Amino acid sequence: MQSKREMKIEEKPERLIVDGVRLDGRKKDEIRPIKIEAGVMNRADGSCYIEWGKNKIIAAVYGPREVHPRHLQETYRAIIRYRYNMASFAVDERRKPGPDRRSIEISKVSREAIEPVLMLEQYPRSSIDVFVEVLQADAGTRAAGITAASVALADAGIPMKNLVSAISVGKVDGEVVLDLDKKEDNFGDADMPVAMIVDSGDVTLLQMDGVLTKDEFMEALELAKKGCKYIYDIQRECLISKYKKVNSD
Amino acid sequence: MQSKREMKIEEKPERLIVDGVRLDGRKKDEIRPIKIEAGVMNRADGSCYIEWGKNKIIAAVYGPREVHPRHLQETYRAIIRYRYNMASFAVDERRKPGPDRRSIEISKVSREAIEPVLMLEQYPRSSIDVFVEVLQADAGTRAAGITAASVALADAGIPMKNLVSAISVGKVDGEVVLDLDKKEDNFGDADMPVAMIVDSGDVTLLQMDGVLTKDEFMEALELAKKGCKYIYDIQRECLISKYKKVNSD
Amino acid sequence: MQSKREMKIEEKPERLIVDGVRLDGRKKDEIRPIKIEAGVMNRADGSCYIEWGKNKIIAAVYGPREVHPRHLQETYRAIIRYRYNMASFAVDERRKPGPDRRSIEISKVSREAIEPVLMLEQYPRSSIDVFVEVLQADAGTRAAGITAASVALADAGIPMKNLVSAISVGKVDGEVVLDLDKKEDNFGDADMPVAMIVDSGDVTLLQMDGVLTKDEFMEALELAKKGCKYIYDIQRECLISKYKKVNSD
Amino acid sequence: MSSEDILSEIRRDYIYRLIRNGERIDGRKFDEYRNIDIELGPIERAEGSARVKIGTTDVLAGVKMQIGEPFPDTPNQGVIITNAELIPLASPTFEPGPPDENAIELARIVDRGIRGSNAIDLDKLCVDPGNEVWIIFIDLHILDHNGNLVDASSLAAIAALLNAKVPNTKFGIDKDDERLAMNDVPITTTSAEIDKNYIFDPCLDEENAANVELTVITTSKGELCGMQKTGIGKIPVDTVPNIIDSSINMGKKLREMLLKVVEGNRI
Amino acid sequence: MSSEDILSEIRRDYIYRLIRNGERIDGRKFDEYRNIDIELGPIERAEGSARVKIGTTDVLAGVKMQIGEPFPDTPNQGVIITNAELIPLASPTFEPGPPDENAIELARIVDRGIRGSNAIDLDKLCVDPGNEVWIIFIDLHILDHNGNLVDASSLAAIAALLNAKVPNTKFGIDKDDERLAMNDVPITTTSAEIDKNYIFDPCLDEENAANVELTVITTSKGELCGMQKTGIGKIPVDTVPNIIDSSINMGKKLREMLLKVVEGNRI
Amino acid sequence: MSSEDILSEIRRDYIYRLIRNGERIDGRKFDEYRNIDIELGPIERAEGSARVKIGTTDVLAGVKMQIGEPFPDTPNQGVIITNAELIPLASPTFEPGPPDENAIELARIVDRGIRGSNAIDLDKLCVDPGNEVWIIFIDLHILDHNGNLVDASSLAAIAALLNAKVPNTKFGIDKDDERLAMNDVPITTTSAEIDKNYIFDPCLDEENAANVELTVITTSKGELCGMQKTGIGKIPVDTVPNIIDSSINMGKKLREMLLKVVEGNRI
Repeated sequence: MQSKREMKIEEKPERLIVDGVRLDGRKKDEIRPIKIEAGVMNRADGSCYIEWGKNKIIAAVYGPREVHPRHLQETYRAIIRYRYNMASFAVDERRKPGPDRRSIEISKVSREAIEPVLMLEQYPRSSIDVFVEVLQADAGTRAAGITAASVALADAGIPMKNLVSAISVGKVDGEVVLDLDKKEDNFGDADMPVAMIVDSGDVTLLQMDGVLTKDEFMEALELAKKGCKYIYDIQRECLISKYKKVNSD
Repeated sequence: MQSKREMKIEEKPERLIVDGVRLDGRKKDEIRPIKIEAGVMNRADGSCYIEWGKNKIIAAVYGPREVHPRHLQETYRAIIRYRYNMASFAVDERRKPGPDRRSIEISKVSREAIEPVLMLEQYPRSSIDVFVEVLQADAGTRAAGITAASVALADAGIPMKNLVSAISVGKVDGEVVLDLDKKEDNFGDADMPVAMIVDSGDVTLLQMDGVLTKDEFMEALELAKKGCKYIYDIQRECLISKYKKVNSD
Repeated sequence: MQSKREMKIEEKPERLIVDGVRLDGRKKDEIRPIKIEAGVMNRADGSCYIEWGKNKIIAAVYGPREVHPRHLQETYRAIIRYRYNMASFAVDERRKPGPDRRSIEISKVSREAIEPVLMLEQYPRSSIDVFVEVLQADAGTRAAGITAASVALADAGIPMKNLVSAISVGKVDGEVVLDLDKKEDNFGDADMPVAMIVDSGDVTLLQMDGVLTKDEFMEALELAKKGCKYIYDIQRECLISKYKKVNSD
Repeated sequence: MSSEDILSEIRRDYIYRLIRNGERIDGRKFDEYRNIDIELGPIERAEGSARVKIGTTDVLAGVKMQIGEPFPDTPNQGVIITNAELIPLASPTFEPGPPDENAIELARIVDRGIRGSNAIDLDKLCVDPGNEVWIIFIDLHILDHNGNLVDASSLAAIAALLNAKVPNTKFGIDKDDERLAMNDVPITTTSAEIDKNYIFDPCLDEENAANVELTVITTSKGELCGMQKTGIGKIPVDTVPNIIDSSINMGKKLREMLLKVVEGNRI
Repeated sequence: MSSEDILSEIRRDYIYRLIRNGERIDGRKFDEYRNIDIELGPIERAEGSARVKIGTTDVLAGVKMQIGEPFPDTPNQGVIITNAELIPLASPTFEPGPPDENAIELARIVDRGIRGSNAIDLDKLCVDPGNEVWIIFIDLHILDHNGNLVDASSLAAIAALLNAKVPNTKFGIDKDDERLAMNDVPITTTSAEIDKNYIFDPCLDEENAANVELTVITTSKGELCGMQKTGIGKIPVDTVPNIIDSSINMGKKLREMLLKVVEGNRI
Repeated sequence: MSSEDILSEIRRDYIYRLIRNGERIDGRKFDEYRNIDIELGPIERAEGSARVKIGTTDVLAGVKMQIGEPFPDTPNQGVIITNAELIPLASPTFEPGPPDENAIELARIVDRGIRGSNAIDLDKLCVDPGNEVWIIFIDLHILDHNGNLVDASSLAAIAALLNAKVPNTKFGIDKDDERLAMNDVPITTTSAEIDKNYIFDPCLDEENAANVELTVITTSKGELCGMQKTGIGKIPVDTVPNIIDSSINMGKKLREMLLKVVEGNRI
C-alpha cells in the first residue's frame, strides 16, 4: 500500500532556545522527566519500563539460556544478543515492522555498550538476550534503551560489575544542551549519545552526528558525564525500590 | 512489473438465487460436480487429484520420512507439515508465486484439521509432508484441499483412524446454501468452511467469515454435516476403486 | 528510491562491421586486449585479476576449507561453490546489490565449467569457494570470470588436471565474430559463450542466445576453439610469470 | 523424557484433575475472564491506541492512518491493514523475524471480526473517490504472553479504533480531526476444551493443556461475525451450539465493560 | 557408504551396461522420446495453458496477460516474464522456497528459446506506444519430476502460448479477444551423455547416471535459437556437430506432433 | 581450546608485548598509517570511482547518479544513499548475503561523515524543484580486508566523490557534464586501544587484539563531523580529548595527501 499524499512537513521553529530557555521550558543542562520501573513484565527473566520525556520503552532480558543454533555458542562465555526494535506506531509516520539499517546499527552499538559490565564467563555456551521495544519515540531512544536494558539485566539477576547509564547531548541553535527532545533532534546541529560506567568514568558508547568544534565537544562531554551521573542515581533508586518491594511482599 | 491498467471489476449480479435456484442451476443444498482420483502422481508416496466445480487441485503426500533440520524432529511422534499453495495462474489476476498470509493461515488450519485422524506415534522423529497445489481456484479450495489430502494420506498408506471430509457452507442473498462457488463467495454474505470426521461427528476445521445469526449458523452447520457425509462417500468410493484397480492390475 | 527519469537509450549503430572491420577496429577473429595477473589479493588463498577489453574482474579462491553448515558436506569429495557477482557500479545503470536470476544461472554454469578439471576426491568433506567479482562489465564477463577463476584455482594450489579457458563468440551484422564487446552484444544477433579444456578438446561450457544456422554454428565453434587456445596461452604465461616471481623473491 | 516434558505433563494432569472437579488453576469459574485492564490512548503519536491486559497477558494496539489508493473494486472505501508482531520480548518461545503462522493467524482473526461486523464505516474514509482514501493500519504489539492472545488482541484493536481520530489536519485536509466513524463493536471470545469442558479465557498453562480452542466473534446485535477453531483437537459437533450461546453472552458482557471504559475516557 | 548410495551406484552400473549394449532401461532407442501427452487449455482461468507429460514427467504451463509499462528500450513491444516453480509435490528433492538455481536455469532456458526464435510477435502486443503494452507471464508448474524437465517445460510453454488468447475485453480494450500472434514454434530437445553415447529424453535414472546434458533449441526453419550445456561433465568438441544434427531432426518431429495436437484442438 | 584459538592468543600476547615497548607488529609508530595508495577513476562506467589501499586493505568505491524524487522535507536537495558490501572474496570471515550489522555500521559511518560535514552541495543537485533531483549512490566494495575498513572506505568514498561528474547528457539534461560540487572533504581516522595506548590505522591482527576503537571524522576546518566507538571495550573518559586532538591532526595530514592526489589527477 503506497502512500499517495505525504504528511505535512513540520516546519523548523525560528528559535529553539530563547533567552537560555528551550521550547519545552528546560534549561540547557536540564533533563526531561523520567519515570522508570523494574520487573514490569511477567514472562521475561528481568525487565524495565522507562518513560523519558515522551519516550515509552520496555526492555526485557531472557537468560542465561541455551543458544540455538548451536554453532553460535561460545565455549568459555555467554553471548549477548541485543535487539532494539521500534513498534510500527512509535513514530509519526507508520514504519514497516522489522529491523531496518538504523535499528541494526543501534542494536550493535548498544550491545557493545552493555557488554563491558557483564560477567559473561560465568555462563559458557549460553546466551543472554536483551530486547528493547520502543513503543513511542521522542529522541534519545538508544540512550533510554541502554539505561532500561541495564536495569532489566540487574532485575534478571545477571552478574554485573556495574550499571551502564546513557544520555544524549547535542548542539541546538549553536548551544550545547543536554538530553535533546524530538524537535531539537530534528532541527539541531549535532547529536551525541553517550553511555558510561559512572563509577569508573569509562565510556562504553560514543557516537556523534552533525558538527561540533573541539571546544563544543569538550563541553558536551562534560554535560554527558553529569547527565549519566543523574541517570545512574535514578537507575539505583529504581532497583532499590524494586528490591524493597520484593522483600516486603 | 507493475500493472498499469486494472482488470475490469466483475459486477455483482442483481440476484444470486432466483426462485430457490442458484446462478449455476443448483438448489441450495446441492453440491457442484466432483471428480476425484487417487494415486495420480508418480513420485509422491500418495496422491489425489480432485475437480470440484472449476476447482482443480492436486494433493500429494511424502513420508514418513526423515526430518531436516533435525531440531524440528519430535521424539515420540511424527510431525506433519502441510503446504497449501496456489499456482500463479489459478486465479483471475496472476498472483506472485510463493506463500502469502492467506495461504499460510490455510496451511495451518488445514494441518490442524487433518492431524486428529493421524496415528503419529507410530513414526517418531519423522515427518509426513502434505502438499496441496491449487491449479485452478473456484471457491472452497481449502475444503477441497483437505478432502483430497485425506485421500492422498490414505493412498500413501499412512495409518489413519478415519478420513476427514470438508465442505464450505455460507449465506448468499440472505439464504443459507451449501458449497459456494466463486461468484457466491465474492458477492455472498458469509462463508464457513467445515471439516469433519463423519463417523464420529467431530469437527476438525471450523472457520467463519461474514455475518450469520445464531439460527442461520445452526442451519449452516446442519447443511455442512450433510455435505461432509456426501463428500465422505465420494472419498470412500475413490479409495475402493483405487484399491480394486491395484488388486486387479 | 524509484527512478523518475530513464537514462537515454543508446541507439543501434547503422553498421557494426564496416569492410570487415568492427567498430573498435578489430578484425572478426581478433580478441580485445587482455591483461591478467595472478596472486593479487592478500586474504584469499588464490586470486587473479583480469582486464579484458573494458571488463575488470577479480577472481579469488578460498579452500579447501571446512563446510558450514555441515549437512552440505560430501563424504568422498570436496564441494565447489562458485559465486559470480557484479558490483553495483559495474554497469551503466546502477544495479541493486546481491544475486539476481542472471547471476545465479551464470554461477551454476560456471561452476559446472570448472568442476571437470578439479580433483575433488582429494578433499573429502571440504569446500572450495570461488568468488568472481565483476567490477566493470563490457560483455563476455562469464567467460572472463571462468578464465580468471581457473588461474586463481591454480594460484591457490588446488590440484587440477588442466586449466579451463573461455571466450565468447557470436553473430554481428550477420557475420560470425570472436569476443563480442558490449555494443556487439547489445545489438548483435547471437552470443555463444564457450569454455574448453584446450589440451583435450573438451567443452565444459556451452550456451547460446539468439539465432545461428547450423553452418554459422560450425564456424562459431571453430572460432571459439581458436579463441580458447589463445586464452589458454595467456593463462599459462601468467602462471609461469607468477611462479618465476615467487621463486625469485 | 526431559525434565521439562515431565514437568509439563504433571502440570497438565493437575489442570485436568482440577477441571474434572469444576475448578481452574487460578480459582476462576469456567466462564470467568481474568481481570481485564484497558488503557486508552497510551501512544499519543498514534491516531488511536489501547493497551489491554487480561491477567498478565499484555497487548498494545496502535492505529495509524495514511492516505493511499483504494482497491479497484472498492474505489470509495478506506482500507484496513492488520498486522501482529509476536516480539521475542513477550515470550521465550517467540523468535525474532517476520510474522510466523501464529502471528499471521492472530492478525487475520482480529481483522476478520472488524471486517465481518463492518465495524469501521469505510465509506466515510474516502477522500477523493477512486483516487485517495484513508488506509488504516492496525498494529498489534504483543508485550507479555500468558494465554488467550486472540481475545486480548481483538479487544485492544477495537479499543484503539474507538480511541482513534482521523488526522485530517496532519494531511492538509481542510477539516478538523474527527473521531473515526464506527458501525459496530465486535467482541471476540475464546474458549478452550479440557476434558470435554469449555473454559473461557484460557491462561497459558490451560492453553498448553488443551487440544482445541474455539474463537467466536459477535456483533452488538448478537450475530456471529467470525469464527476460528484452532489447535489439533476436534470438537463434537453437538457441543458447538452451546459454545456459541455462551460466547454470545460473554461477548455482551465484555462489550459493556469496554464501552464503559470508553465512555469514562471520553468524558 | 549409505545403502541409498549403494543402490544408486548399482542402478548407475546397470544403466551403463545397458547403454553399452545399445539398450535403455525402459527399452527405448537412443533417439526415442517417451510417450508424449499434450493437453491444451486445462486451466480456463488462464489466457492459455497446457499440461505436458513426457512419460511420467508432468508439467503444467499457464499464460497470464496483464497490461503494464514497456521497457524503455522497446517502447512498442510486449514483455515476456518466464518463471518456473519446482514445487515439493513433484519430487522428494524439491524444497519449498523461492526458485533455486535449478528452477532459475530451467525458466531461463525456456525463456531463451521463446525469445531467441522471436516466437511471440511482441510488436502486436503494444496497446498504447511507450505507455501500455501486454505483459505475458509464462508460469511453469512442475507436477511430477521423472527426468527431462527442460523439454517438457519448453513444450508446455509453447503449447500454452499457442493456446492463448489476448484478453482484450477483460481489460476494457475495444476489440474481441484474439489468438496470441506467433512468429515461430521453437522446440527444445535434450540429450544426455552416458558412456559416450547420447540418448534423447533421459528419464530421471538416466539423468542421475549421466554427467552432462546438452539442450538444443531449434526454429521451424531448422536454425538454432538457444543452447545450454548442463551438468558437471564435458563434451568432446568433435561430437557437438552430430548432436546438433540429431537435435534439429528431433525438433522437427516434435514440432509436427505438437502442431497436430494444436490443430486438432482448434477444429 | 582449539589450535586456532591458541595461535590467536599467542599473536595477541605478542602484539601486547610489542605495544608495551612502544612498537608495532609491522614496525610502524603509534600514529603512523600504513602506505596509502589512491587510484582515481578506475571504473569508467561509474560517474566517479576510487580504489584505496591502506597497506593490503583494499576498497573500491563507485559513485552512480540517477534522477529520482526528493524527500518530502528537502524538496530542493539531492539524495545520498551509501551502501557497503563485505563480499566473501575479501575475507574468510565474510559470508554471502545481504549486509550484516558490520556492513551496515560501516556504510552508516561513511555516510555520517559525508552528511555531517555537508561535503556534497545537495542544493546544486536539484533538477526540477520538488519533483526531480539527483540521487547519488555511493557503493563500497570491500576487496581485501586487512584491518581499518572504516578509514579505507571513507577515503575511497570521498575520493570517488571528488572524482565524480554529474552525467547531465546521459539523462537528457541540457548542460555539459560537470564536476560534482563539493563543500568539504571530511576525513575519517580510527585508532584502536591496546594496553591503554591508542594506535592509528590498526591492521587486522591489531584489531583482533584490541577491544575498542574510536573513529573520529573531521572537517577541513578541524571541526568534528562524526564519531563512533566500536567494539566491546570501554574508553576512559579522560583519554578522549587526547584522541580527538590526535585525530584532528591526523585528519589534516590525510586530507593534504588526498587533495595532492586529486590535484595531480586533474592536471
